[in-house]
Amino acid sequence: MSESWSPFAYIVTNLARFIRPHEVTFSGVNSSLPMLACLLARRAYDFDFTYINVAGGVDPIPSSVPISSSDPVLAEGSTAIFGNEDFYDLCTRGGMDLCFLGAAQVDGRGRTNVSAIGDWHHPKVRLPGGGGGAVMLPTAKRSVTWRTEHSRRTMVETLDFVTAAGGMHGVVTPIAVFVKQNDRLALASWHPESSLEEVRERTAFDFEAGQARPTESPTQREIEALAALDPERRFETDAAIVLRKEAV
Amino acid sequence: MSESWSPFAYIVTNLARFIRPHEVTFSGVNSSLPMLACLLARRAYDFDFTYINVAGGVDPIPSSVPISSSDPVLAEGSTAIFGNEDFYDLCTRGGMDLCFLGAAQVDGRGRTNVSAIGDWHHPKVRLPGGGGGAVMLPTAKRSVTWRTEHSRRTMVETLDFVTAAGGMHGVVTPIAVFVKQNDRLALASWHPESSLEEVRERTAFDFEAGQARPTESPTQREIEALAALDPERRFETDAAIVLRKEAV
Amino acid sequence: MGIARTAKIESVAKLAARIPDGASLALGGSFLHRGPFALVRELIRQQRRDLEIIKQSPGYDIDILCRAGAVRRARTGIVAMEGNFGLAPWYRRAIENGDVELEEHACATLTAGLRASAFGVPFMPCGGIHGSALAELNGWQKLPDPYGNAGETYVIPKIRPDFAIVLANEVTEQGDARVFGTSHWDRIMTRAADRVLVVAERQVATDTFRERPELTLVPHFMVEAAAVLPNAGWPGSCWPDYEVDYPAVEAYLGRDEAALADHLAAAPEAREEIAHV
Amino acid sequence: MGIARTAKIESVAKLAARIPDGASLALGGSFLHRGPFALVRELIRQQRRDLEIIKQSPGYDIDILCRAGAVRRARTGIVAMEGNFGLAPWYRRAIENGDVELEEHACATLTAGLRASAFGVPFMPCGGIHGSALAELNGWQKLPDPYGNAGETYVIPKIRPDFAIVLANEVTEQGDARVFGTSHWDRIMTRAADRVLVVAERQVATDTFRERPELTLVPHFMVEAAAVLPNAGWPGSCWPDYEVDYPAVEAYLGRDEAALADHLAAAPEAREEIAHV
Repeated sequence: MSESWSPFAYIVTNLARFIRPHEVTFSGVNSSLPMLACLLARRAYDFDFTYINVAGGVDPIPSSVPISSSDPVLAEGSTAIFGNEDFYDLCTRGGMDLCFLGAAQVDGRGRTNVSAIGDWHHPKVRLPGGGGGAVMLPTAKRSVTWRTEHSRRTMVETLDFVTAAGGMHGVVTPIAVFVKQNDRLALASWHPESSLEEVRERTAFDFEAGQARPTESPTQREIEALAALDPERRFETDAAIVLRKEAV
Repeated sequence: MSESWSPFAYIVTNLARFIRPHEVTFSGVNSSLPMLACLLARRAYDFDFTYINVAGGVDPIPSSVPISSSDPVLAEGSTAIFGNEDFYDLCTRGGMDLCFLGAAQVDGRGRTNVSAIGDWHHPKVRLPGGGGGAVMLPTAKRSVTWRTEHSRRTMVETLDFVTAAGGMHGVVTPIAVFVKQNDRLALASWHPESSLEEVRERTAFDFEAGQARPTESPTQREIEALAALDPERRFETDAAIVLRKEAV
Repeated sequence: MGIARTAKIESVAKLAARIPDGASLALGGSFLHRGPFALVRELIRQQRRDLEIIKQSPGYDIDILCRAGAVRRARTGIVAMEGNFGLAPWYRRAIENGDVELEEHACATLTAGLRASAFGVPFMPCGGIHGSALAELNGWQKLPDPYGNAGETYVIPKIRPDFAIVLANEVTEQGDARVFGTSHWDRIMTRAADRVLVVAERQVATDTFRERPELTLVPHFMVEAAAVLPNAGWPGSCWPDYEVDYPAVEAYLGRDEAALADHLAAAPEAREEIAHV
Repeated sequence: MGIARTAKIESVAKLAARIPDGASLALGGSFLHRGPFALVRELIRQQRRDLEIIKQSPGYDIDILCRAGAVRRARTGIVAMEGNFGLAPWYRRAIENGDVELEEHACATLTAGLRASAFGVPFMPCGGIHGSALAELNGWQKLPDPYGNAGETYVIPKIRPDFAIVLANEVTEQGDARVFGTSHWDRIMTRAADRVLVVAERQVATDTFRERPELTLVPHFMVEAAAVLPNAGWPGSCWPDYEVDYPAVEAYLGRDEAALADHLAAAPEAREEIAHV
């Protein structure tokens, strides 16, 4: 079973599992995996939730799954256009239950760096920037991020720059799911093909793991939903996520 | 000629004469006379200007002239809906050239009271309130008001309450037109059937009148435009404006 | 938390029953135009008390609520019947008598307070105001520009109504609402309030909204419940469906108690109730 | 002062010629969607220099402008090519080399600065930000709530672009512009900027706008000039008219100089110019 659970499917599925009934859930730009997670949850779970996205869609019925997670096709079939000002305001006034927000580095307090590797003023790598992060992470009820690489350079003890603070509720990587506990990220579960030891080895910050165990395998409906969304594994191929590098 | 210039027509026409080419001119709620002035200017003057109103209309082509100056018919034929938030913001950011704003009392500095006669906390008469005044009067490039009664209780030395400050550019009454000069209202002209003496007699504040003379008679086009807007003199009858009371 | 896509249409009476005594209500529309007047009258029939009315330019709505003794506090910019009817007489009396407490605003200061709520911040800068006695009356504070580019600016405290109640032309079963012509301050009211109720002229198929989603003023997840009632804005207008019924407004203004009773009996939601029996 | 109802349609080249060296430009759209890209490329052909780019989520537009050396300063929230293309390579290099000065925002802080300008106030409160190093980096100030109901709130200084440039689906001869689907931050950009330019997919009869004025994003009196050019958002999308041309984006990303020249030559406005000769 676990060998069929690719790291790509692992991230999408575990992001989807953060979505709760009746909540308002948001996915933004540069966020293909959360976009797929929201669409997966619609198909795989027996509850209703409000899915709003950066294309202005509110519970849309997109005719196709776009490469760009801000593609206007994500507003197709929507009964309203809920634009950028609107969803940011919704978040700052406390009406956003779950936000998916990107990150390049995450620290043990769930803060993120999406700005620069190295010194901000003389960056080794200029990153995209945090988008909504600095405003949404402290104001959304829960925020969740994902990293397609789980390593000591992405799961860091000290961020090169604190783009956004406030603390992620959850972090999903190819090998692990973290959930906030007492203002720190704690390991909730690990990929069935990984282990607590591997997660510790590949994480630069300390974390609690008392409750942690192997991640529950994907349900048949989760598997089918993702297969329906990505029948030719185009997204999976493009994402090119590996469980672990050949030589770490 | 002057006997045909009713105080109603005098006010509408002189309000219209404050409108300048290419400017953005606004008329609001409770403002039938400025509404008529804007519509008159469209017909009588050979220049283009932007007429926006509280119904969201931008250069509308209303199919009829409504009793209520906030009637949605004032957005008929408009190519856009420029709603309340939009036109207030336009004003506060400096994009409103000419605002018509209501007043119950006006003082010599062109400040207005639209709140209460008597003490605000224990009013003899609770008035409507200033609507946009306190925000628009200080931020519009020019504001103009009108009073259907010209008396020492409307043109006052001391306002019962300062609803809005910043200074009117112009004030039109049944017998006079005032224009701001050095931060005070100065008499610009008087109704041909009135006189400087009468205006002084019926005005409680001091004013300069060095430039003042009888108001220029209405042009044929102004007369025709108003006749077309109010062919049955319904507005004129409803407004019931008199040049002077029988016994002052 | 969002409100799921369940069916949300109910009677005007049930909609009104969601509003408790003492609630603060942001009412949509302006003067005699696009007001959720059927719901306003239903609050009177249900004998609601101590309401706070928040609206830039109320008229008929606040007047009839004051006439029925349902109002404790008004937060308004300008109040009048408009048309040729002048002041709102029962509102005026209630203020002059001290029966109703007034927080007098400029319309834009009320909007600023609603914006603060909608944007999730405690205060909102507002242009103008300088020299107005409203600032001192309301205790509005001036702040210096911390960036040194401008003089002092007034900031208005957050205004968060318990309910926003708007009159829409069209609503879906799930509660999406759209408005034709100007929407006055309805948009910011729905973003500022804790709960949103919609009165609509008619229900249309959800696909109608899908074809032109740009016209939707409030998406379903923000709407708690909606009532559908043709002519719900009577005796006011609802563009482009109908105009002001001036004779009905004039009849309402009759000074005797029968005038109010007759007016309430003639309202469209009164006929709805009879039909529901 | 408003801009009268004169005919405002002109070529993309003339529209670009209105923008001087050193101007600050708020560009509409987001990433590869609804960007006024034809005008952006025309600025390169006209060898514009020292531009300031203001946009919450630029990508292709800021990248190609950096590639051409036209940018002095960027005020942005997130910059990427998106799709599967990752970072915007020439933008990245320009920042890393120090060729372009960056004012890094959260998207909502940029919006707050634009709102301050649109609302005519010197600063705008913005939720969140607490704990972000962006605050210190940008010198953003925290203010206490003068009404004592909340803790400290960050306020963002006013951002007033010289120009807002948006891509509309439809424009009238007089310059009214409408957009289908999301309008991103285009509305607030047009209210915040000193001057508004519109690039539109097509011109339609003014009566078309009169039939549904609620859809108009920018009324004519705010628009200085407009150009009409089908496919003006290429290689990005313009809903519902066309989708992203991914092969064209990929070709643009070719590292040699010919890739840029070929890309510019393949653009729709380049064909327009030939047609105009």
